[in-house]
Amino acid sequence: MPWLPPNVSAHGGEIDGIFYVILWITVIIFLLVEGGLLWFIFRYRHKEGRKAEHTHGNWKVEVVWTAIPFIIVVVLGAMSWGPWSAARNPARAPSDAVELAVHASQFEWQVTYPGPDGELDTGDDFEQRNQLHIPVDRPIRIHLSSEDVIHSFFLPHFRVKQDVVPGMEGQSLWFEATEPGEYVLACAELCGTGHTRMMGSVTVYPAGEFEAWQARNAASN
Amino acid sequence: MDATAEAEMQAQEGNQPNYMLVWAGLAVLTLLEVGVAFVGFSETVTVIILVGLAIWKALLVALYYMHLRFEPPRLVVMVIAPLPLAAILVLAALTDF
Amino acid sequence: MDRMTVPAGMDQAEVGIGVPNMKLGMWVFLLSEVMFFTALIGSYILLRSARPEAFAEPGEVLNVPLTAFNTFVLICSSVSMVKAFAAIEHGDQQGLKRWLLVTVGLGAFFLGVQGYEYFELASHGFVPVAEAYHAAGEPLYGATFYTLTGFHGAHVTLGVLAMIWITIRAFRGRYTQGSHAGVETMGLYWHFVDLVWIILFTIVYLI
Amino acid sequence: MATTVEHTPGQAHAEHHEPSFWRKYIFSTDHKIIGIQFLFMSLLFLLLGGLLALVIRWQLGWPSDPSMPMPGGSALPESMVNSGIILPEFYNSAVTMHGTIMIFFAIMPLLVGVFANYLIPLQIGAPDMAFPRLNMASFWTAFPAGLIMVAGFFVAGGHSAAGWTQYPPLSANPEYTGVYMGQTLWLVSMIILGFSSLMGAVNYITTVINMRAPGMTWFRMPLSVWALFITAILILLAVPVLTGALILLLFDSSLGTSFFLPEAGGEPLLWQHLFWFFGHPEVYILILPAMGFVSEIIASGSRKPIFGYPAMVLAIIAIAFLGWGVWGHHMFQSGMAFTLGAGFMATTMVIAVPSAIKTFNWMATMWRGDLHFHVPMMHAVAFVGMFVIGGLSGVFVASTAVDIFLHDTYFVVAHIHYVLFGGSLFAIFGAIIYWYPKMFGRLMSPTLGKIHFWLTLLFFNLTFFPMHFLGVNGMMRRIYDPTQYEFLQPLQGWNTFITISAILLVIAQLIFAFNFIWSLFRGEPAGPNPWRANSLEWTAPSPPPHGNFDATPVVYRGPYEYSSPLSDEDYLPQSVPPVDEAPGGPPAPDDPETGDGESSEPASRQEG
Ligand code: HEA
Ligand code: HEA
Ligand code: CUA
Ligand SMILES: [Cu+2]
Repeated sequence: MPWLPPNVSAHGGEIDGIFYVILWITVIIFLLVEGGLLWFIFRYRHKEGRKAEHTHGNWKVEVVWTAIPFIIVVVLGAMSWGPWSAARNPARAPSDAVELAVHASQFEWQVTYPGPDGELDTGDDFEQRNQLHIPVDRPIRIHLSSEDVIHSFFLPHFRVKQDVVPGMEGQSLWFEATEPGEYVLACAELCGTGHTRMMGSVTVYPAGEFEAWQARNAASN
Repeated sequence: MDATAEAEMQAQEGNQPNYMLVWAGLAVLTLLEVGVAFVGFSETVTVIILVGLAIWKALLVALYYMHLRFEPPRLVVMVIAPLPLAAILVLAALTDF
Repeated sequence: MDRMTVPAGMDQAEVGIGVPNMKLGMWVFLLSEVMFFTALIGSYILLRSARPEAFAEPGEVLNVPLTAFNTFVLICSSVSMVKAFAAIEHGDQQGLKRWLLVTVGLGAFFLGVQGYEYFELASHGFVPVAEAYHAAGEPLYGATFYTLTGFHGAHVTLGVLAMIWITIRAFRGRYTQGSHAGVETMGLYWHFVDLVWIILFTIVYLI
Repeated sequence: MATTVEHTPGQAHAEHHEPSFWRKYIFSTDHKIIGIQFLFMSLLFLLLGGLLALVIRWQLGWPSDPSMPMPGGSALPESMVNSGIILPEFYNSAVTMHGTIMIFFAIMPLLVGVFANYLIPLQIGAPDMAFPRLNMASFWTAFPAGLIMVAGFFVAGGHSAAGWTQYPPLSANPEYTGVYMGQTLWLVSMIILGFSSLMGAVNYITTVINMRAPGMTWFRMPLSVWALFITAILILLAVPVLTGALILLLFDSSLGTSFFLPEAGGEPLLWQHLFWFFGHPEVYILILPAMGFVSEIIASGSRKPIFGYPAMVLAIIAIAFLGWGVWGHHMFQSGMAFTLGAGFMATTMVIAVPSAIKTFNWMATMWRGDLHFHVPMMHAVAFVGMFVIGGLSGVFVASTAVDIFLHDTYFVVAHIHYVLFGGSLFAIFGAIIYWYPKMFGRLMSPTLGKIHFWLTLLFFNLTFFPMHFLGVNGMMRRIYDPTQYEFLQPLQGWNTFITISAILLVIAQLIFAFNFIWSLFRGEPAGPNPWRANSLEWTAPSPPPHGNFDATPVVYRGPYEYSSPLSDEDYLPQSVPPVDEAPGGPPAPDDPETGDGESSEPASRQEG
């Protein structure tokens, strides 16, 4: 059975956790409801001489099966708050992050890297098309902007997704990779004929190697 | 025309509002608005006063010219029902702009 | 007379809310109008709070005195409309006709003034489309202004046309003290359009 | 009481002279004919939407595979399908139009255009709608809207390709999609359709408020009427917001304004707020009537009063009301303020509760019932089972955190189809089969009906359940070729499997089409009350004459008095006078005479 792609981000585990909590709750509810239906279908199917019980309801049980779901959903909502604000609250953006800029356009991702000085918008910045290179175990902060239409910056293995809205200032997202390797960057928002091929590669470097790569490319510019 | 509606009519005959008075009120409020807009209070004060006056005028029209004051309560309830929705849309979205 | 049939001794109120179909229908329709203008006015408010710099100060571009006068015209047309209704309520045919004519006239006059206003503004480069725009503020200002006032104008136009039809019927003596649902329904629509303008005038011209 | 008959113009009319063919069937003001006109129109659109789904599935099953050319593709112009290969431009249009047509031209008119028209007057005991001519206008506005929408396929540049949600800037600037005329036609058609819905809504609301038969108090109305009434209110207040937004978008795309275009100062997110403020109420417009029909069918199929009628009514109202405060759950990842997102999560979670009440009350209605599994009942029970799956998947995406991963993946596509097909469409099939005898005087073949039901239930699940897996794997929506992504390649087997199931699903629908048409002529004639049900429409002949009832029915009780101790039959129609009232004992329930209140005091006198 195909399932969640392996999570290689620091925050992803918590999100998957909530996913599984909801999964188990809903599976149980699913079994109760469908099971109940099947049981009634079998148990109360028409037979000669069966007469249905004439009842208009029972408010006590109704209150019960109103209250229980209410409690469940309130809990689910509360659980989601933590990871949500961790991922989205601008106040909680990491200060010591490796800062990159990604500019989306039909149909490519233009990634701008700081040179050795680690600062964006300086002379030694360099660009790479459809290639996101990042170090492992260090917070990454990506500043997003769009040229034309709405795109969506989607890293399935990192549980990251953020629409990139043209004209919206200061859009950014942050995460931390936990596993070196090759991953994928996809566009999750319909953005035109080429939406399907608006993809890039993500390379997560083991400790130290990112800086080397950075230096090499900065030089070659 | 059925009995109750007939009765409604009578009711209106009774306290038929003074339309001219309402008209004068609307005219004065309009002048007031233009005044407020240009005496140059602070931004917020102006907005608050102007919106207040506009609502006042709107109420005059709805209550007297559209006879809401003389309609059965159920109709009145029905009429104000969508206003909260309008408010939700604008206010919620405002926090985003 | 609505089509509901009621056995003797039971009145409409048992099931309805004591408002005849025509009138109730118009009210229901007006509720949808409220939401329609909410979409337009809401968009204006949101865009303006998002990009204040795109909008000019009141009076900077728009001719407020002229429009204030026009607002007064519309208010007058409202009172003449309600006078027409009051007249037929008392079975006064003459009054009905007179006041309806006045209302039609005022409505048409309002449109005339708005047309003149548009013409003036456009000639100063205040237009809805982005390229041709060269007035204070930014194209967004022109686009929102013409859309809001334009759709109100369209409502007034429809109102005037309907009102002419009602007036014709009035001259044919179709309305009596007992039955004049047409006049009342027309009035509701007309006052609503006036009400919308009261809001628009404040938000678009004064704030 | 004689006065009553006089007062029913429709009646007099029907007896005196036969109207011409055109007046009777084409430009009819009879709510029943108009309902049936909507029925034929929207079924054709349902078929079209289904075929477009096959285009989508063919591409996803064998992405751009020369060895698998699209059947009939050669019939289509090069600009759509080139030597059997579906082009990405056409794929995007197909997805857009599949969604648009299914939601606005198939399901919405089926639920509201057909059944609000047909059922409301019959079930509240009125001779017709409050505004019959407005009602006719409503259909004859929807029809041209449909033609315009279809015309979009034939214009240069193809049809709109911005998704049924039409997010600008993509939809607002033709350069981004290469679609010019098609986009304009899409917008114009949708604006016109909005007027049609509006006329309908005004009519339904006025009719329900003002034209209920004597004794038909609010809490004696069938749940179908309640659902349609509340739905009409949602339409009345939601559609104008969409119309407003569409107009702004039309100006942007063709007049050069910039409401949603950032380069000239517009706000793309403004569209999303307006669209979804309409959009979420819209999805409840697409489920509430279905819930109403299912309540009718389950009660009569279980021969048992609906469990907790007041709670069911309140749940409908609660869903409708809360539905206005959740639209942001479609925008969690849109760049909207994150606090706002959290707020919308809270409201969205809560909205699961009223649906819970309905689900459990339906089950409780079946509990200790005497279940007759006629074909409508099968669909109604399947509705409950399938809707729950769709609802529960909704709870996953309602969690802002989880939605970060699931948003715009096939998990959402699965959700859509479980609620819209498993929910709305199953209920529609059930409702069509349930009220078909009333509409056409004949029953649809139960044998074909059962075959269609089981095949549909099977292939529906085989088609859409695996989509949950695709989504959980991160497969994006609206992509033309998933195999371009390495991490999605292992899933291609599932995609092919889904496509094959989908093809079989569509074929299974042809059985329904055949049954529907065949039964028009060959179906077994049905009496006035084939399901032995209680609500008023079953006291009128099948099909009811112009004017519906011989005399205005008088209502003595709620619509769900099944297996009542007061009757020796297992049902007790709303208009049968209580025993003590009627001289000469209770008439047999399906005695057509029970239609009129002649033999009785007005209902206002007693409480039931
Ligand atoms: C008939 C239509 C319909 C219905 C009824 C619903 C019902 C619900 N929908 Fe759905 N939705 C759509 C149609 C519908 N939806 C469509 C078309 C889209 C996609 C739009 C697009 O193209 O982007 C969408 C998308 C959509 C999203 C956005 C996903 C995304 O794009 O990321 C979300 C997020 O919150 C959501 C949530 C819900 C919820 C919480 C409900 C709830 O109302 C469900 C409530 C029901 C239940 C929960 C089941 C029964 C209850 C019980 C058995 C009790 C026990 C349950 C618990 C305790 C949890 N829907
Ligand atoms: C009620 C709505 C509805 C229905 C019924 C369906 C039915 C189907 N849908 Fe659709 N779908 C949507 C609403 C619906 N869909 C929406 C809103 C979207 C999002 C669009 C977007 O992203 O913009 C979508 C998107 C969507 C996608 C995602 C595309 C993408 O993101 O790239 C896919 C992919 O497989 C799909 C497949 C199908 C299939 C195989 C069916 C099958 O079930 C079809 C089965 C066939 C029928 C139901 C027709 C039966 C015909 C009759 C019964 C007629 C009888 C005729 C006579 C009597 C004359 N749909
Ligand atoms: Cu960029 Cu899809
Ligand atoms: Cu929603």
